[in-house]
Amino acid sequence: MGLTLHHFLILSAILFSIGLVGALTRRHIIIMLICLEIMLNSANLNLIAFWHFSPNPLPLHGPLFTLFAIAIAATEAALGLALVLAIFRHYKTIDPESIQDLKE
Amino acid sequence: MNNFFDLKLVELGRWIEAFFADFPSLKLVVHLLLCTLPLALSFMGAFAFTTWLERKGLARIQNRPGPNRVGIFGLLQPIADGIKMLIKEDIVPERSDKLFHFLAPIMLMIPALIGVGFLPLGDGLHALPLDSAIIFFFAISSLNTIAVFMAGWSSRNKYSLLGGMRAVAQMISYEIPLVLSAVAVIMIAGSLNAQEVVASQQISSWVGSGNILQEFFGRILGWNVFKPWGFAGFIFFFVAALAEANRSPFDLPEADSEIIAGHLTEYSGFKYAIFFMGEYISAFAIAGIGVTLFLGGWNGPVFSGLPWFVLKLFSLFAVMIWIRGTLPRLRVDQLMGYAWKFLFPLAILNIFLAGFYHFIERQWGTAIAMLAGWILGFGALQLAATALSRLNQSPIMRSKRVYQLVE
Amino acid sequence: MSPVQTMPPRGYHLSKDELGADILEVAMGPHHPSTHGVFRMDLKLDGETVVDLKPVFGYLHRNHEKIAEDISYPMSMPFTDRLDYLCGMTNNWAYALSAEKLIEIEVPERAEYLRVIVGELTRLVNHCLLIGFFINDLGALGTPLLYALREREKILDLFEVLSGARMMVNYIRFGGVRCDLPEGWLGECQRIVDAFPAFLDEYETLLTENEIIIARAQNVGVVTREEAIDFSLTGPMLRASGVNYDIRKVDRYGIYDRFDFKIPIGGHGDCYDRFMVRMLEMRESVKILKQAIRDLPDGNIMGKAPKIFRPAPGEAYGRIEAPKGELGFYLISDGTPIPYRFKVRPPSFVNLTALRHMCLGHKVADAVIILGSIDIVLGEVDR
Amino acid sequence: MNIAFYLLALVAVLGAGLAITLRNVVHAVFSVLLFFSALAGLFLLMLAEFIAAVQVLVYIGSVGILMLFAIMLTTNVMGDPNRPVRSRGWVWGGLAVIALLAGVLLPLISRTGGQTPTPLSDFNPSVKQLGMVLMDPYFASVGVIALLLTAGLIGAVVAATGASEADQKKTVPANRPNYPNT
Amino acid sequence: MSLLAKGILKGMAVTAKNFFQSYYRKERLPTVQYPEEKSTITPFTRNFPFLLYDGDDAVDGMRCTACTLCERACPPQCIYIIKDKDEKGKPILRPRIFDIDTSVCMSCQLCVEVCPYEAIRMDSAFELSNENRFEGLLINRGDLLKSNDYYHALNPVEARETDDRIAAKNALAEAKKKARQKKTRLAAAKAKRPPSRLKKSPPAREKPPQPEKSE
Repeated sequence: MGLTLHHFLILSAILFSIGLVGALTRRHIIIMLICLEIMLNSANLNLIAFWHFSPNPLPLHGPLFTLFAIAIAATEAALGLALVLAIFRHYKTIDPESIQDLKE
Repeated sequence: MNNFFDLKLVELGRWIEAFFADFPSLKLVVHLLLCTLPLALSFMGAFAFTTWLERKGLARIQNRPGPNRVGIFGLLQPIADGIKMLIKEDIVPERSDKLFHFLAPIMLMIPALIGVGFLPLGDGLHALPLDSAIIFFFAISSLNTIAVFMAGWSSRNKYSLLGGMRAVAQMISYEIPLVLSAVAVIMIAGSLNAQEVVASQQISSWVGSGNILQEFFGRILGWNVFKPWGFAGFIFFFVAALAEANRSPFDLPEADSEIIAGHLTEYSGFKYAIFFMGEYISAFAIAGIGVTLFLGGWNGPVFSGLPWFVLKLFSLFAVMIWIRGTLPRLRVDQLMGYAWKFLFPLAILNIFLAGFYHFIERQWGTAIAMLAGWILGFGALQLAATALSRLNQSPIMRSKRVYQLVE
Repeated sequence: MSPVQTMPPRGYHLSKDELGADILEVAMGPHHPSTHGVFRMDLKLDGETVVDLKPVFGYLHRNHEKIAEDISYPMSMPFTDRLDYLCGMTNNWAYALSAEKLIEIEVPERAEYLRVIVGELTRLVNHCLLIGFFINDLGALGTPLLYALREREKILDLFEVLSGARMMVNYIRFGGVRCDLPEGWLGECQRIVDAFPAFLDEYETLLTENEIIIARAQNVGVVTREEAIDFSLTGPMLRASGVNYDIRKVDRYGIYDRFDFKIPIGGHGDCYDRFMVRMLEMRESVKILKQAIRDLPDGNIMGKAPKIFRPAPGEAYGRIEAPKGELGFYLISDGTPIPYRFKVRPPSFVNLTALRHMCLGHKVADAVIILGSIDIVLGEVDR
Repeated sequence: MNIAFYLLALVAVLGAGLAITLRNVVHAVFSVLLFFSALAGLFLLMLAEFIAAVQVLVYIGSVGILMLFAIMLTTNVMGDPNRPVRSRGWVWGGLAVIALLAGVLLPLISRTGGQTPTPLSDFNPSVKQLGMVLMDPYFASVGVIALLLTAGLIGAVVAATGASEADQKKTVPANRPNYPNT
Repeated sequence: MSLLAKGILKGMAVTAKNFFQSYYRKERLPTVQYPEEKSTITPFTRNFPFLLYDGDDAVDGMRCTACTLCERACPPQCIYIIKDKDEKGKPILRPRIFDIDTSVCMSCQLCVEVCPYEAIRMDSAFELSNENRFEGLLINRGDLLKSNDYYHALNPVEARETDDRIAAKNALAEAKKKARQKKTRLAAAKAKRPPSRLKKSPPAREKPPQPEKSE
């Protein structure tokens, strides 16, 4: 029973939901960023799965877009952490619940 | 006579696998074992030999005989060290993070051994025949940064914390010049596959022709190191490789004069030996990639193949030992400044230089390209280097100090 | 504010202060590989830069001065070897000089020449050893140090043949020296002194233009002229900051006025200058040695010293240009053969007081080489 | 082939699950690294070699370490024991996600046909082809990505250090008599 | 040409030179393999004192007369002397007990300089490690005593000088004794005969020779 597309789709769905649960429930900003990365990665997995099982994978569109996706995700992670540093320096805490006041 | 040695080895492999022809899954397992086991064992043997070589070499540089008590020329010294490490009590600090304290040495060994798998030892002799071998090598070698951090953080000791942070910062900032100087070679060789990169370093027209002289030099003059951008690239690559493997002028993390043993302070017994081995084998791996990219891999005049690769590998390692015996250590911020503000721009300039060389060669042939490359290319690099060091007020630019002798 | 809720590594007090930065307190402990002997620096680090430094020493205190108040003058001569155990001869000479000021003893010519030869040989030993340790702190894994030790062995063999011991020489007496040169010693000494400049050239090519040493040592631990004088630094530390003060030229003690030699003066007062000043001083010492060996007279080696050394009540302060700086002995006698007060003014103790001023604002790695460039020997610092 | 897939899938789920449940943030980051490497393995399984290499290089090599650096700079590592690990309404969050998973994703997946994989023998994408494709039809997008990366780089540097001008002005205290001598 | 760091390359050339020369130049490899080959100990090396005796019998040929000058002159006070008495209780000029605690002695050779009878000299044997810390390192009189020819073998130059000095001192003492005897004989003779003019001038009163500082 060879591998079919379903296996990969179910796996990436599970991973995506784990990421979402983590993002919603954890109180630590960095853990939220980590969960964001998990969600992005499961999306990449999906992309490659569809490309692998597509009728003619020759034009390599799948890996191409995953490359762009990874690049964007990396930049996003870098910026996210830079913002986390700025927040920590200002609020002295990284518990999202205590960062409520919008005014400076 | 060329790559006679490698073909024989490949045949031997086929011959052994032939025994298991009728059980395909077992054949696959044997094939995997044949690819990885001899490689791992030979590099661990090479590690034992290099510890002896290093101690003898350093000793002779410092005018002392070096280990000569165990075995004839002290050759059994590595074994003695190994046993000593096994017997030594393995102390785990009480407040340390037990799991990661244990995992760190293993995390360091994994990238070291996988990295060694990518090296093209001979003509068809490679453990992991990946199409994108070089990129995968750099990806895997970025893993030992994590192992070093894990060691530093988990032993809960302020010296190892300092050492861990320094090591991570150093490895990251030297990964970029390392990769960039390799990019120049990959661009010219036209492929990421290690075997093709090595194949591109022969002057194919000469090698095919019958006469002995051209045959002899064909396999040497093709090396990238003799090209202008190749030579400059090799210098940047070698300096970055020294930093990546925490070798001499950049051995900040274990700077024993400042923070005792850096991230290795809390390790003793066999875990320390594994760390030691991991570091040496990753130094071998990076030196191996250096040989593949710049020194023409297994290309050599008479019997090109595995012997040449091993010879070049050990000569590169001997240069590392020689540097370790001579140069003092750089300070952390100088180290960072040197990577970002000096090596990084020069490596990018080197890529332009390579491209420039490539088109001239296609246009007017190698002779003119060589000429232009060496004079113009090197001149440009030299100009950029002096401009950069003046920009960073680097000490090299300062005038030599004169001291008056007063009555 | 209570220390932050983190699992700090052992002994790591994360005291927050108004800077908001985490001040890491590191005790570069008594048994640290690069503190020359048992010496501790309590560093407060902000990241890598040194914010505060408190030198702590006294681990090697052997009560030298109190013991000297129970034994007679000549009996405490062997103890002076143990002060700065790298240069025993110059310690003896300083003590003999100050004792000779208590009782006027006329030192014969040959003894004076012998003292100069032996003193300058010790200066060679000390300076090349220091440069070895200094480069070793920079991280050069012992190569320059072992070259220095190789040269030092030759000179220590000379001392062993002359005085019977390599480092605990106990050779100089009040009014002269203990024993004359065994035959063949002078020839051997001449051979070593002639071979020394060749070693110095090799050492210089290895070290002075080395870009890494230039980068690491220049503009590190700078002491200006006025600060050097305020901290009352002496010896190569002072001359590296540009002050022309060498006791051999100022006091003209012994027979130093007969030799012509120069004093190297540094311009910037940083670690690199101290290293270079010592390198040039070694060349000057070789010049002095050549002249001293050339015109070494014959004759008696011991002046008319009284059998029991009982000086008249009074005090005397004798000082010499020891390799590390101004080494002085301050003796108060109350007429009995036992000194009333025996005070040593060690150069490295005084030079060490400037350590904190030099290290503030530098990195941890710099603090180590600044300590190395001061050239301290704990036997002398703690007495 | 199947065993490899199931093994890697298990490791991936384990890594992700641990990442969101562990109290110690450093342990969470290490488990995420495990997750990323499992994913790289899956990419290799699907013959996307270059993507696996880039995944290892980018995620494990740099984003992982970026996280570790961020943790080192924001000292709250263990998470306050007295503060709950999960935000207040964590129960509802979990239920909402499960509902989303069951209600939306699984039916969507079931509708897609379970195509069998294309024959593997002749299909061996080399990096050169990827390079060619990157260059001619998608050259513009590579340029845009390059711009985005540089902008992100500069932005991150400004955001991380810019907000701390207060620190730049801090001068090294020459003598601090009132220094708390702990 | 700052690209190729000249200073570093010159430094590496020096280490390379040392590396290769250490194979064929003796001067570049001074290491002595200690247990097999011992580095030559010069006769002048001083480690721990030993007592000298003339002739063959150790005890009565001993030069030391237990004058305890060395005991008082020793800075770390590591010499312990008790005078000897013969059976009738009359003190004889010889130490019954003469111990040196080698764990305390710092081999400074002050005792040798102070000793008026050239009785104590410094030995150059340095392998004195011992399993018993107290009795082992406390060397008593028996082990300390060594014959004069051992001293000649140890340090011929110094031994000859010491012997000449002792011979000179004995000759001087002889001459003084003879002079004193002649004076007493003359005085006795004078007491019997009427006083006649004494022509002879008294022998020049010399101070006993200063124990030579120069050895």
